[in-house]
Amino acid sequence: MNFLILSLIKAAIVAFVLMTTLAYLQWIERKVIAHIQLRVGPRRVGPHGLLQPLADVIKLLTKEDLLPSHVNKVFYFLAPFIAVFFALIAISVIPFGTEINIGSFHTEMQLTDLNIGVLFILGLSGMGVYGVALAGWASNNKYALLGGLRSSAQMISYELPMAMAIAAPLLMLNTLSFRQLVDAQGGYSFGFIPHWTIFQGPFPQIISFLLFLVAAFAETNRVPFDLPEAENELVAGFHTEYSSMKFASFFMAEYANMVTVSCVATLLFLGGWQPLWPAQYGSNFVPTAVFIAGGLLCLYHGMNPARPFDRITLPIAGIVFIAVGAAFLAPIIGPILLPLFWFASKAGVILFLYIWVRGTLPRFRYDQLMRFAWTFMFPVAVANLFLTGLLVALT
Amino acid sequence: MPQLPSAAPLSWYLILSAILFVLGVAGFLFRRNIITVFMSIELMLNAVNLSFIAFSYQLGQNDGHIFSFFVMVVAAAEAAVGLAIILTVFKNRQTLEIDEISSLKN
Amino acid sequence: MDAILFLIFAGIAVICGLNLVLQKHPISSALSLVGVMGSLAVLYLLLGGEFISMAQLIVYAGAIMVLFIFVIMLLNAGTERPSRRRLWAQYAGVPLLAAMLAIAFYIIQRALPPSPGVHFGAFQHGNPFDIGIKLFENYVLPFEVTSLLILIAIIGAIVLARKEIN
Amino acid sequence: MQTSTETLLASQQLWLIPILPFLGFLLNGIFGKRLPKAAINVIACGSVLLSFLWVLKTLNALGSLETPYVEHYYTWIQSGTLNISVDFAVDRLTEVMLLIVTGVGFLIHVYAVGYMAHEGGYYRFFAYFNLFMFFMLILVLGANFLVLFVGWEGVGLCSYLLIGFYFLEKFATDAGNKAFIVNRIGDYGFSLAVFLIAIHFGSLDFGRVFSQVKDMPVESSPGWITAISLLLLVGAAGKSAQIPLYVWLPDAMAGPTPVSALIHAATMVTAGVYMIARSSQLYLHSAFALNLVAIIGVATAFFAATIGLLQNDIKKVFAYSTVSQLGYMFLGLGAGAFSAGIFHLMTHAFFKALLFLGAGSVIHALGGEQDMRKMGGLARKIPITCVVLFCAGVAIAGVPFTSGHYSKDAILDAAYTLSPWMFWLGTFTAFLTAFYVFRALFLTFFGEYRGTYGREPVHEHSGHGDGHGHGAIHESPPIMWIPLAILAVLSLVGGFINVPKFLEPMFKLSEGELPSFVSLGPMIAGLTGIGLAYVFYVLAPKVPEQLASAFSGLYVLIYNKYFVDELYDATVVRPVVDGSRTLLWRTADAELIDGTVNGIGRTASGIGGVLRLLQSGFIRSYAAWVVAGSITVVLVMALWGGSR
Repeated sequence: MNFLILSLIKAAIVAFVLMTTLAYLQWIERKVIAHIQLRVGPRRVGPHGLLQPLADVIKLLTKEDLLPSHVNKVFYFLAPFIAVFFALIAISVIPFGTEINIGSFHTEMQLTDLNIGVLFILGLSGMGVYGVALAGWASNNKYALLGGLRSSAQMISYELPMAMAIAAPLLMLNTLSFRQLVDAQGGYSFGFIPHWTIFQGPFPQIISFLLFLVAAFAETNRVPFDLPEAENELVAGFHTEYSSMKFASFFMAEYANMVTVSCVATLLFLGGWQPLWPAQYGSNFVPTAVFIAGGLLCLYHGMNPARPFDRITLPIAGIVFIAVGAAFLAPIIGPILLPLFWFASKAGVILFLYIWVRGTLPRFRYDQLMRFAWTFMFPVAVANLFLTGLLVALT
Repeated sequence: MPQLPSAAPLSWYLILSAILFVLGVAGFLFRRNIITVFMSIELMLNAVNLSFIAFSYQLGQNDGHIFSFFVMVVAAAEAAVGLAIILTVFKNRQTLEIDEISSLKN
Repeated sequence: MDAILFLIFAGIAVICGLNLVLQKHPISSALSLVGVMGSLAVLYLLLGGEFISMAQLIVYAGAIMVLFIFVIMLLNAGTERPSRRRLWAQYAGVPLLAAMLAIAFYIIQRALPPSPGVHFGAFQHGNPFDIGIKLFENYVLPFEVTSLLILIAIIGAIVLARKEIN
Repeated sequence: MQTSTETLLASQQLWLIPILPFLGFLLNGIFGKRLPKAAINVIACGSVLLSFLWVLKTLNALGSLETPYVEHYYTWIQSGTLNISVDFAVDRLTEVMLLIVTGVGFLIHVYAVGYMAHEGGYYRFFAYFNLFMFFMLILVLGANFLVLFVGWEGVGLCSYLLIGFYFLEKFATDAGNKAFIVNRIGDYGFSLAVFLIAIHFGSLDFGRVFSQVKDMPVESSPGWITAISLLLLVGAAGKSAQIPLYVWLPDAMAGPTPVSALIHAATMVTAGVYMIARSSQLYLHSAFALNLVAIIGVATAFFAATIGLLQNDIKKVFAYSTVSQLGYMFLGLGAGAFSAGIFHLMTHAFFKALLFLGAGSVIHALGGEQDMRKMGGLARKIPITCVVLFCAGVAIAGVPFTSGHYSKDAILDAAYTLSPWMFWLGTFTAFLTAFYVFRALFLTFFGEYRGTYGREPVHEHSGHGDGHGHGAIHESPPIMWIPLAILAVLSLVGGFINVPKFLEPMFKLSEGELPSFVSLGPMIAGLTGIGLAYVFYVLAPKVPEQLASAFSGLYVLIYNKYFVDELYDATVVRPVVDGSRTLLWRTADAELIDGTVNGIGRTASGIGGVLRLLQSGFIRSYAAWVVAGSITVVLVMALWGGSR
């Protein structure tokens, strides 16, 4: 029973954190894109629009949920649930950090450590197609149908290169459990180059890392591969007919997928929570430094504010930051937070990359998209896998 | 009230596989849409896979897993070709009714 | 616990299977088949077949069934109309299937030795490592042959489904 | 040269020699339909020329072949102790053959370009031609009996294809079939011989077999060597048109003239001679077989010559003369003078090819006319052809200092040492030869023109003939007469190539003092023959008819070729045909086999008629049947203890 309770607690925590992340990811995206486009972005709701996500959630919940006529009701309702379900369940095998040891109490910062976690993720990403395809089909609308077909075709096509890109590092680490993957990437060659798969011999996995990123963009239907919701061609793609909460769940699914994919990339290629350089060179103090620096910045701006409002908000934020920074040095909490910090920062970088790309790149044409998948990604992935296998076999 | 065994005996798995297989046959017999018929075949294959896995559990060796793996591969190939055939049939006859496609007769 | 899990997922499988047969619309049938496959994957896990259950998800549910759904959407296959023609198969079907099921039960009950229940984790050789060893040591030739088969299937599918150029 | 012999020998790439024509065959055979004629010519002749040059290069590199040089390619059959591999070997004998085949072959190819210029199936013809060259070279190069046999069969095939080249005419296809079937008899003997060799020597390699034979004592050689030799002789007789298997060669003239020249005069028909010379060791160990060779040879020579006397078709005449010349070669072989046989083979290749090509040029000039009675007085119209043909004539007649003179002398000397009567018969045959050859030449070129072609523009094609309709009698184009000229020179001076001396390391020459008439006899005979022919057919054309009426019986007999064909027809062909018709066809096939098959078919269709009702075409009912069947099977197994 102890196991059950513990799992439930963990699940609750993870779910809460994830939901918040998703909501604020949205906010961050809007902010970043705004700044890329030399706009300010949301700043009405709360300081710097920090409460915008909350407002969005409330809006989506309270909006009228209208049901178009001539839709296949069962699947119309089923589709968003499928989508969000498979998107969220994937997080359950992702480890966020090392074991938590408080006295005699041990547990892992992870819901469950499957010894086939990677396969599990692959399977789920394969299942994720159904949500989109069904949504497109059930809403009985030619744009939606086209969007559904496109997205499912696209997901299927990009699943192959993605799987192969994943397989290459697995060959080097030969395990399928994420935790062991990260453990296998611990340590440093020459004392400072980390054993992450993109740096590690015999064959640094840079190619497969790039392949994985591109395929991931396609899997999550993000720009430049967001054909399924190509506004200018297909209104809004597969979720044209969806509104309010159902629409929100598709949205959530997309962002959850982004998070999952970034986590997987981190775990597979960037050595999970392994710090960037060894502890004896003081990598443990990086988070403290970062946070305290941020806090000091906030305090400075609080001292001579741009707007009267900042006089209150910024010092508070600064103090909070400094407190967090201090927490990293605390005896018990520090070792727990440290891996989290590294993991989160790496995943955050990739997420930022997503947003950045969305802000800058145009969209593919559909035939180009498919040709790219089959005539470039796939062969390159095969070659890369073959080469890796060869080198691994030789060493 | 009979006491539920703590663990399902192997025969349950086999019976489940039998039920699924029969359901597949039923689909084959009663459905008239080629695609559904095809899916019933897949269902039968799955039932057989289940019994493979169950047996290899019983025998304590994983050959059954290998067999069902091969079954999957073959099923994939079969699905690819079969669906292509269905597409062509539909292209030529504009129907998916399996009874309409009875020119094998005589 | 094992028994409960089994019953739950077996129930799902059977219900989905029934749904497959009873539903008039191919999409519904397809999705219920996906349900069957998913629950079977869980059952495989119970039986210790970790790799095979994931393969079930990836290959069957993730690829093959998506293909089916594709085709259904592509052909826009509607619900079946009641057939004009009554085949004897439809009359004879039910008793035949009943007989089949009965025989299956009979044989399973008779032929199977009384065995201890299936405990999760009792079977340890289903992990990718052991499967790989077995696959590439004892079953290399079949493996290669299947790869050839797939190649042939790809070519055949392309030849069949391509547009006639004329 | 001597120092680097090893390295040189290591890399001679003999395989190129046959492969080049084969490539030509592939190119022409596959793409020939689309290629322009020029390209076909270049491919066909070029490939042969290349292999000829390669032969020259190889032989130059190999230098004096005291010991045969063997190249091993791969093991073909490896069963038990028997190990048959695909090897090519070159020794002096092969060298001569290679030069003849590729050289003369090339000349004939060039000639054919002109001769076939207006024929249909142009590319087909040259494809076959190259294929023939390929197989012939395989035959010559093969280092064991099996490879030789491959080439043997291959040339047979090509001969069949080329004889039946005008497959629209019945007689052509018939001739092709005849050649093929008669050769089958010979090949049967040959294959038996090969089996025997494999059994007794445990190898088919020439080197190993003959060295084993050499070690055996000659006087007490086992009987099976004789058996092998006789069987080989059967094969050779079939291929080289000896009694009793010569009948196919005259008919083989149905093919285009270059074919007659290349296959049925110069190369293929000499394969038997080559083979016997090749296995001389075996024959030296069985005197009986050797004598039989000689007897068959001389008999063939004589009979063929007599038949040749009265033929009116110019090609037929030369065909019979070929048979008789081959008989000479066999006589030489049988007399133990293998080198003499090969020598005559070479000279014969020259002048007989020349004769045929010249005849072809005549036919070409007359728009396909082959009957000498419709010719005459052509010397002025086609002088070049006339000249070269007379060169060939004097050569074959054995006029002194021509090639035929030396080779024939060598043979007849050997024959005399064997037994005088053979010598005398051979000499008489030489006289006959000179007579009929010059008869043909005089009929063709002297006297008045008796034909119709060229008089009125419309001309009927006798048989095939070239389909180009320009009426006047005309000299052949240079591409045709230049090869003729070369061959003419060769057939005049070819005798100075002292082949026997060259082949001495392989076949020791027969020394010994011979009476002077032995060398004079043939010469005189030849000159007499020429003179007599001149008297009969130029001075007094009436004489032949009177003679014919005088010896009408003999005349009829010879004119009808001793009724040999009819004899075979009565004794062999018809019995076989009737037998197969009545016994095999009517009884066995129609009654037994057909009956059974039809019965089965009827039963099947009966059952099917019943089962047809099941096949409604509805897959679902099939499925229902399957289910029912499986249920029953499972039930049976379950209840009657099938499954535990």
